[in-house]
Amino acid sequence: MNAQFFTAWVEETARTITADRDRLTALDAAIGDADHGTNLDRGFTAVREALSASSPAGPGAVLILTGTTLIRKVGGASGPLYGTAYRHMGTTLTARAAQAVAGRAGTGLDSTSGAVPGTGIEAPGPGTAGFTGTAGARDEAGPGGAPGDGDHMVMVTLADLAAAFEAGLAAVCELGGAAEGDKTMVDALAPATRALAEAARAGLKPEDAFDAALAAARAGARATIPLQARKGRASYLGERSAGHEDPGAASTVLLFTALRTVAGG
Amino acid sequence: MNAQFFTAWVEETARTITADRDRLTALDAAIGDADHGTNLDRGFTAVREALSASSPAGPGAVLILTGTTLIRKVGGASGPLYGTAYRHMGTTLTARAAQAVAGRAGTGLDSTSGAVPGTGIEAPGPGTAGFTGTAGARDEAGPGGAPGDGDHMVMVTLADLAAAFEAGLAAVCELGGAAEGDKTMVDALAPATRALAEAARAGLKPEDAFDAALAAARAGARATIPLQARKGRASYLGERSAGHEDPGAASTVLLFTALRTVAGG
Amino acid sequence: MKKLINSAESVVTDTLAGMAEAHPDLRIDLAQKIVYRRSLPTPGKVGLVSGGGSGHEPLHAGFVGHGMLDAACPGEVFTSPVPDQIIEASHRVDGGAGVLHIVKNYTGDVMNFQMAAELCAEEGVEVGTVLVNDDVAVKDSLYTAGRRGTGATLFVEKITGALAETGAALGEVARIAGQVNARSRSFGIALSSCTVPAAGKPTFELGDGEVEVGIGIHGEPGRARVPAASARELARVAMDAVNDDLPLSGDVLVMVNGMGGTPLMELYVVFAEVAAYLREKGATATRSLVGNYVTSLDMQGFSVTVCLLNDELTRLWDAPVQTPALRWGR
Amino acid sequence: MKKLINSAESVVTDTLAGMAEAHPDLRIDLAQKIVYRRSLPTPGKVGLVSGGGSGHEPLHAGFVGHGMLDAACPGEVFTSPVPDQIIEASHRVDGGAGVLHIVKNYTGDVMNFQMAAELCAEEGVEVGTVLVNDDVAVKDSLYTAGRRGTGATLFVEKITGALAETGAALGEVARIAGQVNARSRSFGIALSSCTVPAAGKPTFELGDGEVEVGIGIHGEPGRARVPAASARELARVAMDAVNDDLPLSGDVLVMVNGMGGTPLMELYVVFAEVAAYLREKGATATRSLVGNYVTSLDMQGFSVTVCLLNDELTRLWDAPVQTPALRWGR
Ligand SMILES: Nc1ncnc2c1ncn2[C@@H]1O[C@H](COP(=O)(O)OP(=O)(O)O)[C@@H](O)[C@H]1O
Ligand SMILES: Nc1ncnc2c1ncn2[C@@H]1O[C@H](COP(=O)(O)OP(=O)(O)O)[C@@H](O)[C@H]1O
Ligand SMILES: [Mg+2]
Ligand SMILES: [Mg+2]
Ligand SMILES: [Mg+2]
Ligand SMILES: [Mg+2]
Repeated sequence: MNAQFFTAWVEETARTITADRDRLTALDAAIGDADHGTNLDRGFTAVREALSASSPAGPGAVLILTGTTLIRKVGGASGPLYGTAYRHMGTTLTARAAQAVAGRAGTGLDSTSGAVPGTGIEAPGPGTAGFTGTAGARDEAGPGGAPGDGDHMVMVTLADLAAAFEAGLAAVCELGGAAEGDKTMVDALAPATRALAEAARAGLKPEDAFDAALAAARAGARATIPLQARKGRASYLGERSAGHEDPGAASTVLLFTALRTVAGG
Repeated sequence: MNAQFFTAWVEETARTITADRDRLTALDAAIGDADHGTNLDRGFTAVREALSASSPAGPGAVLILTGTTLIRKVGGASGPLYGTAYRHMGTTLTARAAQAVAGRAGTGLDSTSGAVPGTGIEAPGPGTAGFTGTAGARDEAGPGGAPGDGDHMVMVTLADLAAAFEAGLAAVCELGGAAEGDKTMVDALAPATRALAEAARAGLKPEDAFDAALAAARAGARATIPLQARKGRASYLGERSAGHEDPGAASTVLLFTALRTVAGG
Repeated sequence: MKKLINSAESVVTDTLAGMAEAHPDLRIDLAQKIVYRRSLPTPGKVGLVSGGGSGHEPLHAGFVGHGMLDAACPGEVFTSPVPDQIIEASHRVDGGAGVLHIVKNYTGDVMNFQMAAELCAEEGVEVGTVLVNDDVAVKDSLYTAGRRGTGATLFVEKITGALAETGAALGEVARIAGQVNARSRSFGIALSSCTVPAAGKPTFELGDGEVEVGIGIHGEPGRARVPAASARELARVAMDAVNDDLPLSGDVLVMVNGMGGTPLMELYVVFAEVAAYLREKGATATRSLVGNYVTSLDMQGFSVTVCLLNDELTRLWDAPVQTPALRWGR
Repeated sequence: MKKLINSAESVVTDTLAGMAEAHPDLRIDLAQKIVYRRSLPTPGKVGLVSGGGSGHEPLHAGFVGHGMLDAACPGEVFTSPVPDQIIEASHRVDGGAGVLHIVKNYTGDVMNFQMAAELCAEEGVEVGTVLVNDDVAVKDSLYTAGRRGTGATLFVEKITGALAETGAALGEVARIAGQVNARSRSFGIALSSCTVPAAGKPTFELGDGEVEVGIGIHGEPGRARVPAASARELARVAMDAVNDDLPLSGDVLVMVNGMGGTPLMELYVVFAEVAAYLREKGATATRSLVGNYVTSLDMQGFSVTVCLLNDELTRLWDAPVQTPALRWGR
């Protein structure tokens, strides 16, 4: 998977968000403030423009630009959360690419950051979590920034992508403080990430791995329906939040739908 | 017809206004501001209280108190108009009673005021038209005021009543500036007054005279439906005022319905 | 109908009770339904009395205070006050220089104020009257009750109030009131009807794709029903109507007024369009108001009122005012 | 949906354009969507920045001016601003004494302001933050995002603004902001939903005989749906909720706030009931506001916010303020 692939993924995500905008907003109307579809559509429209304006060189740069743009254009809860997720996915890919290059070149680059172990949701390595990421974003997203320059030299493996999702998930949990079962996007993102890591370990083909991740995301989103929300706006409703699918979990499913679509096969 | 008769008439009018309140308001909603029934109901409720609190001694005093109370409690267009009508009817009856008493007693009381000639809508005699009537109302309506004291000694004839209606109609036209055909209460009041005067001249029984007046009022009110309003709030609608019955004409019908009811037979 | 009221019968009194609690600067006679400035009369100052049906809040009671009205007489909802209220208020505010009645041109208001004025005169209170009739939606012809008084009432009350505060004589105060009225025009558009509490249902029904053009401030249906359109187009409809009647140029005072149920956000959107329209015509909105000032219960929609300024009017508009609903300069 | 807008996409920018036309005392950056006082920064004065989703007008932009905010950052409708806006505004208003961010407690607002604050700190702007969370309809527990920030935001902005105007240090300004928040509580009731322009239909549907109790300011459904009732009963529901959380006594500042589509008349009716309730509890509304201040687009309904006063808070509340929506004392 190269930069084209990631660009195609984000663009396909943008397309399906636009297509599903009103459904997402309707879900948010039921237990929130009726803007989730509008928010993401505005953000991903800006992402599309940003990507075509600057054509980032590597997979990591594509995702960092995506995340930074979402942070800059969406607002609300989903902007920082999705923005942070993409940014951490991007920095993870970039770091792993640098490691791979370093490995090939035999140089001794620091390898502590980026590789987040297992499927846990601990905070990622220092310097990548939380809000200082925004500062980094400004530097990294621009053309010619130091980090990310090397990553177009290396193909992203399924294991890399799984690690990236793990980093993204961890950052979302850190920033939003949500755990699985709180009826948020985490309820779709966490199982999908686990499925992807599992598939990578099992050596599955990307299409099959993405099928598994999408199925897990869908199941996770569906499983939010009976839950009572404990984070975000829906938590204000108390018991009345039960019986509705979480809009953020629903939009997370679309990320995996798009991933499956661009993988083809 | 004595003071009891007039009290009964006003009370029956109040009853039917209450019963038809919502219908009158609905008519006003179509071409006005949806308050005509509420206005008159508020006013006639106050009238009922005023009549039972002070039991005016003569027919004229009953109507003067009715008019004054309407002016003091209704507001809007219909308050001053109906109030003025009743007040002028009352002063007319009082004046004619005084003349009758004077006639019997052989004294030379001035007879220029009160007797309004014909069925025309000219202004009544000096001192009775317009707003100075309010000042008079304060004096005359109170118990023990000089005018009106004599009128309980004399029975009101149909001719007296027709003259009173003529005076009331003239005062309404003077105050509101409306002519027949302008789509106002005048369109019911004027033909009913004419019918009453006609019946009096023809020597009809009261019941038959009131039947004729009521029929004329009804026909007059119905005839407002196709008209375009030229006075009051409905005139703002221009051509759109056509196709609706005028609420004030409709409430005027109720005065004559009540008159017919209390006449019995 | 859902409203924050206790009953249709008590709504005016309950409103006044709330005003009395909220505004210690006012003195409110709940029995007579009259709203006064705290200390009255001001010797040598012309007293300013206005009034009209309730349901237009903050008009008029919200404009009682320094630099504006001395007293307001609220009638029942959409029903003019009765003469008793006006007479009582006029007596109380007369500081020896006479009283000006500011009356919106409706048959009921005109008759009740006129009755009161005649009695005041008999009782030794000198009364002048200004009739406000700014609404260009109604043609001022023999075939109507004449143009209605709407948004310009606020302009008349503010500017006249400022002049009265200087100790000007009744004739002069009445003159400026008439001048403001003569230089002002309004036009309104409704997105929904209002619901009169005692009636319990909307005065008229509008489809989802329709607006009512040329409405007054009593839920009277307007002159025409047209398809809903953008703020830009509706602002243009209103401004064209005003401009056709009084060509706009130079410095103007402009109010974009909400009908009671329209949020401020939408009024600002309309105001941007109105300001652009004025620039197109070579006029400039040097003074402005945006908000719900002359309302029609819970109606959604707006009206725009424009007054051609001159130096004197601008100066009087800028003069200090301290009322519940309008407050600046001190 | 009928609204006075040009398009759902442009509504925030169009609103700001209208504000710029109407309020020459403000300087509005339309591209970045930031509303500033005309002359900035004030050397030695703590800069006050607030912001949040649009649709709550006049909050926050209507509270920019002397004695209140230095800048406001409006987001899209019901969507918090983005960090870029807040960072830019914080830089501009920093007169060397640091900047206080006044943030309503919503996940989105908190995260975006926090991101901005971290970057400001890195860039050398000292930033303090106060979180407003006054809405007792939400239990502040591990099982929620915590109490929402609603009406008390106005109190925090006004009182903190007055203190900042005296040249108090950032720590002191932040302390008073926290104190106002800690002493304030709110509760809201809706008679209708609002309609988000981009959504095009009401966020929730209420039957004719129902009201939604415990609503926020984003059209989020409330805690419960109950039968419609009189203003007296609804005021009591709201005040009981407040009083259960913060027993009321002594002098209080109270606001009866409309949700955007509720006319002033009804708010005064509610205020009369609130004042009576307070008296019953031995508390006195020595300061008050009645009007549409912290709104939720075109929603019909009200919220009540109470703050337990002390001498310092009363003095700061009374201090001069000169903004589009709040103005007194000079
Ligand atoms: N603390 C949180 N952690 C993770 N996800 C959250 C959190 N709060 C909200 N979300 C997600 O964000 C979604 C709402 O996004 P959106 O409607 O765009 O923002 P807002 O709630 O500010 O209007 C929710 O459906 C939920 O999935
Ligand atoms: N100038 C007028 N002359 C005679 N009758 C009038 C005039 N103006 C209005 N009316 C009558 O008054 C009625 C309306 O009364 P009402 O609704 O109580 O007062 P308002 O119009 O002030 O709301 C009209 O239907 C009409 O019959
Ligand atoms: Mg949302
Ligand atoms: Mg009427
Ligand atoms: Mg009326
Ligand atoms: Mg939102």
